[in-house]
Amino acid sequence: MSRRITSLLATSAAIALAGAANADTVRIGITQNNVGIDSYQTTYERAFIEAADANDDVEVIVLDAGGDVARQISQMQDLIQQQVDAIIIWPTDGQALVPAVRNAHRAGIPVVVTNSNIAEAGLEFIAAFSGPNNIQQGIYSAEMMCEALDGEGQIVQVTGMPGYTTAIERQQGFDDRLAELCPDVVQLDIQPGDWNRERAQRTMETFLTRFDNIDGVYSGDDNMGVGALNAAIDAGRAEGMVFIGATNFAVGYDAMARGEYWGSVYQSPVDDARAALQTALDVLAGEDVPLLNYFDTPKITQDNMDEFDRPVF
Amino acid sequence: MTETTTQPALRLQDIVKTFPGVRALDGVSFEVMPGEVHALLGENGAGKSTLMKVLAGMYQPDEGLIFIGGGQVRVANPMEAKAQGIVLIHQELSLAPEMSAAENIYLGELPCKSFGRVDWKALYARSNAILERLRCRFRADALVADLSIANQQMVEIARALTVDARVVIFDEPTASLTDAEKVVLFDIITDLKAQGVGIVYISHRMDEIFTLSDRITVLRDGAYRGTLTTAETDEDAVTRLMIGRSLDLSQRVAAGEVGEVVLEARGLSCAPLYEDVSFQVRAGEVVGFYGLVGAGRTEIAETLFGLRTPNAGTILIDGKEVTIGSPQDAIRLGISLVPENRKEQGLVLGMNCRDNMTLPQVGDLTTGPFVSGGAEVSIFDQYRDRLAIKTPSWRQPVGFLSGGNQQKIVIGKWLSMQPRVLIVDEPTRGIDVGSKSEIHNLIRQLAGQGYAVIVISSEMPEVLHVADRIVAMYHGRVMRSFNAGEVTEDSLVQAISGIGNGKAA
Amino acid sequence: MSTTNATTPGPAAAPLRWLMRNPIWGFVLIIFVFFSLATDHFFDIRNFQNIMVQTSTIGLIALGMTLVMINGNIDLSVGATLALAAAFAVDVQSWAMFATWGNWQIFPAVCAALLVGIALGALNGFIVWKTGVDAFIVTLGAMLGIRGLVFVYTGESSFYAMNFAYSDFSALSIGPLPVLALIFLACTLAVHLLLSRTVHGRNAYAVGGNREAAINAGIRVGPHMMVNFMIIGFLAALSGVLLSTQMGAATPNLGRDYELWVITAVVLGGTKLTGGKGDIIGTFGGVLAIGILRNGMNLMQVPAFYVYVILGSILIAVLFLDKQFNRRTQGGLRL
Amino acid sequence: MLLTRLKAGGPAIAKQGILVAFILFMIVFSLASDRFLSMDNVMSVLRQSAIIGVMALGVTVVVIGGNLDLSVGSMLSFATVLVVDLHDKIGPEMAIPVMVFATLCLGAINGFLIGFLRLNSLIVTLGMLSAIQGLVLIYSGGQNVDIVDQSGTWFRFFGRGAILGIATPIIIFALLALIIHVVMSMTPFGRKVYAVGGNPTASVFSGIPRSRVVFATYLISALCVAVAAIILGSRVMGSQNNVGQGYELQVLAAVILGGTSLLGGSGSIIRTVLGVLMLAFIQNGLILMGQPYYTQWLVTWAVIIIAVWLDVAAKRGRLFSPIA
Repeated sequence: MSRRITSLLATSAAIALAGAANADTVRIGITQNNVGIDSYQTTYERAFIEAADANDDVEVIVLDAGGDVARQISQMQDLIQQQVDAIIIWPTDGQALVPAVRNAHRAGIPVVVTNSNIAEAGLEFIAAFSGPNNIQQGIYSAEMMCEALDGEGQIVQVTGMPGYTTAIERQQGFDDRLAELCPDVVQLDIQPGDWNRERAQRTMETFLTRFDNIDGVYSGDDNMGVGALNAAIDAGRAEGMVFIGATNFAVGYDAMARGEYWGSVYQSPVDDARAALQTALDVLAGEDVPLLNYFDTPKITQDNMDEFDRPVF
Repeated sequence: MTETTTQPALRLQDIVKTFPGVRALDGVSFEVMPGEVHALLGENGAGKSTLMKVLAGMYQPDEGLIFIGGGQVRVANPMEAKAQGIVLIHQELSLAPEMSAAENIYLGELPCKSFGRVDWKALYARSNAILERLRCRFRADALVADLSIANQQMVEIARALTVDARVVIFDEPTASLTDAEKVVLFDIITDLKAQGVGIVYISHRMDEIFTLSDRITVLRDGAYRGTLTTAETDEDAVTRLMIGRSLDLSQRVAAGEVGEVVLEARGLSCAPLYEDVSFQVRAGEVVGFYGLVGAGRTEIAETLFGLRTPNAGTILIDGKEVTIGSPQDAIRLGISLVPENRKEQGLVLGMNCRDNMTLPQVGDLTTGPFVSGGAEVSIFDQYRDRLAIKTPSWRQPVGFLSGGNQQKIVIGKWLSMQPRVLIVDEPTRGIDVGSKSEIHNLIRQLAGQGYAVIVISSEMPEVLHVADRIVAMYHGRVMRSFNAGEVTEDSLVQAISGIGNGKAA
Repeated sequence: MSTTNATTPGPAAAPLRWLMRNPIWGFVLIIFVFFSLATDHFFDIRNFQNIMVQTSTIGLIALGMTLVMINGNIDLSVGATLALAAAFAVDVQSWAMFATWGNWQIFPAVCAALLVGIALGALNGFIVWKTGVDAFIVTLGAMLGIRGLVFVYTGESSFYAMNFAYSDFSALSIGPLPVLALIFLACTLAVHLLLSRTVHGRNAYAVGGNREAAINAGIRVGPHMMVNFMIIGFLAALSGVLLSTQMGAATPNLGRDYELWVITAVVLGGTKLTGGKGDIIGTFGGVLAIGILRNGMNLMQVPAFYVYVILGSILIAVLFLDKQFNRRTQGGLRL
Repeated sequence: MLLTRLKAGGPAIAKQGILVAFILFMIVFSLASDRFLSMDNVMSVLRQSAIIGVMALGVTVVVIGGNLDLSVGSMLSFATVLVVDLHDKIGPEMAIPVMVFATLCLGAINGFLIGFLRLNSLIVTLGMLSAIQGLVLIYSGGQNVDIVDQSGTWFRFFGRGAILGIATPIIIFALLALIIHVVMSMTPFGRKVYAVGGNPTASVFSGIPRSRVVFATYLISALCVAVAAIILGSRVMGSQNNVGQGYELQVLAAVILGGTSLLGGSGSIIRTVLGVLMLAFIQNGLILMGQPYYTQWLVTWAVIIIAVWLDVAAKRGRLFSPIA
């Protein structure tokens, strides 16, 4: 995986830098996945704009793909056409953006991928990836689940929007690790919650009527996790049920404080945004940036939650 | 007849066609010889249009035979009829508005080059030739939506000329034509006739029929009443055959006391539809508005009912000036309108009889917040009995009733509102003769009960039969006003043709 | 009686009258000038190339939707059809049986995708024809069902094309024109010719404008409508194929909500939902209007949230203005 | 030609096609899964269908009046975000009326454009769908909104409470269905909606204020959305900005399945409730049978077309369309 940045990339970065040197500032374009679908992305956007505003040498163009791959491709084209100095992209789909990223690469514009990575075929065209390791997050969640259940029990899983990379990677990390670590934990079923608390609540309600014994629930993020928790509380079955999520939301943090929620993965959109911008600036400055820049997303549980600030989203 | 052949171009024998509740055609026979203009005559609802649709293959007769050129045939659809050389020129325009005149003329058989391309050159050449023959002043590439109604009618006629027609059926072709256009049309008919084409000519206008036709067949109540040779008959004989008796005005229900003026219009104008119209209607009196379609009569009614804003003039109720801004205003003032087009304007066809009848007052028939079904049924029962409406139950959707019963529902709807002024627009359009005289008598009775009634009609017998006074209209103007006693058919015909001296009522 | 040919236009009035008939092009002109003045990067040949490529997706479907809507029908299932076709186009090229075909493996894949589109269109059309159920309902059902098929087929994950030649195709240009834009323009021309020059196209106006008359004139209305559903199925599939070449992949959620944008574009272009009226010139204008607005607002950095409001308001405003302009005298009757 | 009737008994069954299909599905599912008809499951399905159900009631009224409403989805997002956000700011007793008022304003815009200006309802509500979604995002800045004190507020009653062991959403849905059913079938207003939808021209000629009636149907639709938002907000105790996305189509599918004609003038609230329940039970039953969630879309496709087809066929008296 640790592919070196090719010399080609370095040159293109240098060219870009030279172009930037003429002007006073560097122009960085960002195209995000779907701002407004949940607070994480919105907070990310705010943090990104704040970080950029704080730096006088940076001018940013902030775009949102609204979850639509085609629109994100158009936005990539627009950014390439405007000859920005660097592009940051939060791919709506890891696979489908490869050609667009390749086009940027060919146009000599360095691309930094943020939050969820692009497919392997595209790695050679990007300057760097900055973001959480979603597979690792799935692994963390599996480990917490194992620990909470003492290696035995029946669980269900609520995944994110079907077809989206983050959802797929977390599920993959979780499933693989769980099977390997504690084969006695049985996954009864997996259904989507679409990153939507109400959907997750409905999904969980159906699980609850279908299965008499559910010991644990893994949700693709805390927003859905809290939905699942709500369903279990309403059904009077939350006692003793283990809820584990990912991307710790404020609601999840609070539920953890109340002792209703077991654990999650702490991931700060502010760190995510800052890391992305910094990575882009480093690339533009010609520094030797590693290809994959994972920022730390530690486990957060009822035991260690005091070490973390309550998430702002 | 110029042709030597004795075979009729088209012959129908003992045709029967029934619809739910109506026997629209009851053993009708009819024939057209090549090179003959055969007029088909009858009042509205006599079965002319049904017969015509059977001719054109749009309806399948339940019984009876059709012969074309001597051989018996089955005409399953309009295409087959056309293929047999039978062409119908619709009264209701059946054109596609966003296509050119030429495309409409050749609809369904556009000339075609390779790859399904339209052969515009051929299309326009042929269409322009036909339009020239019709002496139309618009080009074949004009969009139909941009043409006047008269010109659209010409396109409809042009359609008939595209095929080698054996028989052409004209259904009220002159309804929207100017005099000049009429002349052209008559020339065309004469041409066709000379070519040995059989013509079926349907019209209300006696003068046209007597100018054009060779023979006249009369239908009444869906039944065949006889065929006359035009040269050997006169209007009286035809009229008698049509309405089954001579006009006998003494038979009508006597009017009651004529009271005060209830409704008055002074210099009412809604240009360009009608201008400077003044009239009075008294309680207990029936005023007939007589004129051709498009003379502005319906538009006056719509103005009185609050559906049009007049641009000049005043309306007075009981001598007080009123503004009628909406139908609700009109209803409040006691004005009711039984509209011209029953199915589109008068009824909600999917609704049951009772609900249709109580629609305008449903807001008042309540106990608490709910509609009182009991009150509704009792109103329905009352008017069903009073108007002799035939329906199995009030639950019957109105769409399943016969035209006459439908019309009575509409009349009942307004009578139950206890109006002071009742405006009835074409009260017997599309209604069989039996119900017709019932409705005429009803209108007379209503006047007798003190209602002020306005009847709008384009049927002379009708106005003569029901009205105490007749206002004759032509081109949006009141030509003359007659008292029932002093009117003659001639003077009426002259007035509505714009011949009479324009004297306002 | 009035005759309408009385108006004798002066030579200068002709373009004006054309604009009155196609008000959307006036709008396109206005926003074109506006964005050219308001932002630096808009008036640029490369940006125009982008706009053409970006509009091609919605645009291709809109061509088909124009036909279907002139018939008085509608097709809500196009977004799902697009996704299924894209999935086929990407997946079939990796089938083992074509492994030795080299770059030619793309060919059967694209054919399969287009056939899927045509077949789904035929299914919709056949149901509309035979059952007499309103096309809105038939295609609303199909929109859900075909999306289900996409998920069944893809098993919820994205497909991707191993062969970069596939995604390279989208980057090709012929002269100044990107090949995707070229295909879109070619299809626009083809459908325009179909609609304005062929018997089938002309009949579409009769079927939508006066169905009774069309039936009486012997036009086979059922098969006619079915053919148009097949055409829109084909165009939706083509659009899906072209989109997948831009992505080198196909995602199961592709094309969600596209039906709404397509309808918006077609309605902006002056086609009536009730049928019988509309043309490709207008639709092309409607598609461009949306494309330019989207692109221009991106360049001006209008926040995404406001873009929704602006696009929604423009749609309603255009509808309102259209009603004001085209108010053919209903005789002044207040109904 | 149109008179070829189906044989006696045929139309009666076909008219109740939705009911027959509903019963069939219930039998199949209860055979396939012993949990399907358990009290728990039935209650859970009813509770889940309440939100879509409540919205479908309003849309049914609009459709009977001869129009469409596609804006209900984003209007639901709008109302839910608003009520949840205001809950912590001004308290639930103020948040609910403010939200209801704001939602009614959106309904009034729809009603004005469609009722009074006579613009096409499909396009207007399509535009509103987009515009309102934008409004929500602008209002919230794209952030999720949450109620912090989830257990201490009486607001929780609407989505999570129960009366006599029956969940409040079910009771609200049933009550509202009853009220709107009564309004539509027993009051003058309901009669007028049917008349306007059945024949707008004739209703004007009968002195019915057509524009105002249409306007009112959109207010009812908005009111139903507001009620749905209260249930949703209370159930979730938070909201995302796109929470109602796609609801408009599910709602419309339920209304269509209930046999309400898109042409207007016919349809019934009770049958819409059947349509809603049918969709909910199909979804639930398939999941209980262990089918992936997307199978429900395929089944819905078939069910919608067959149900409406039977309906249409019963009305025209023959199975296939006479169009050549």
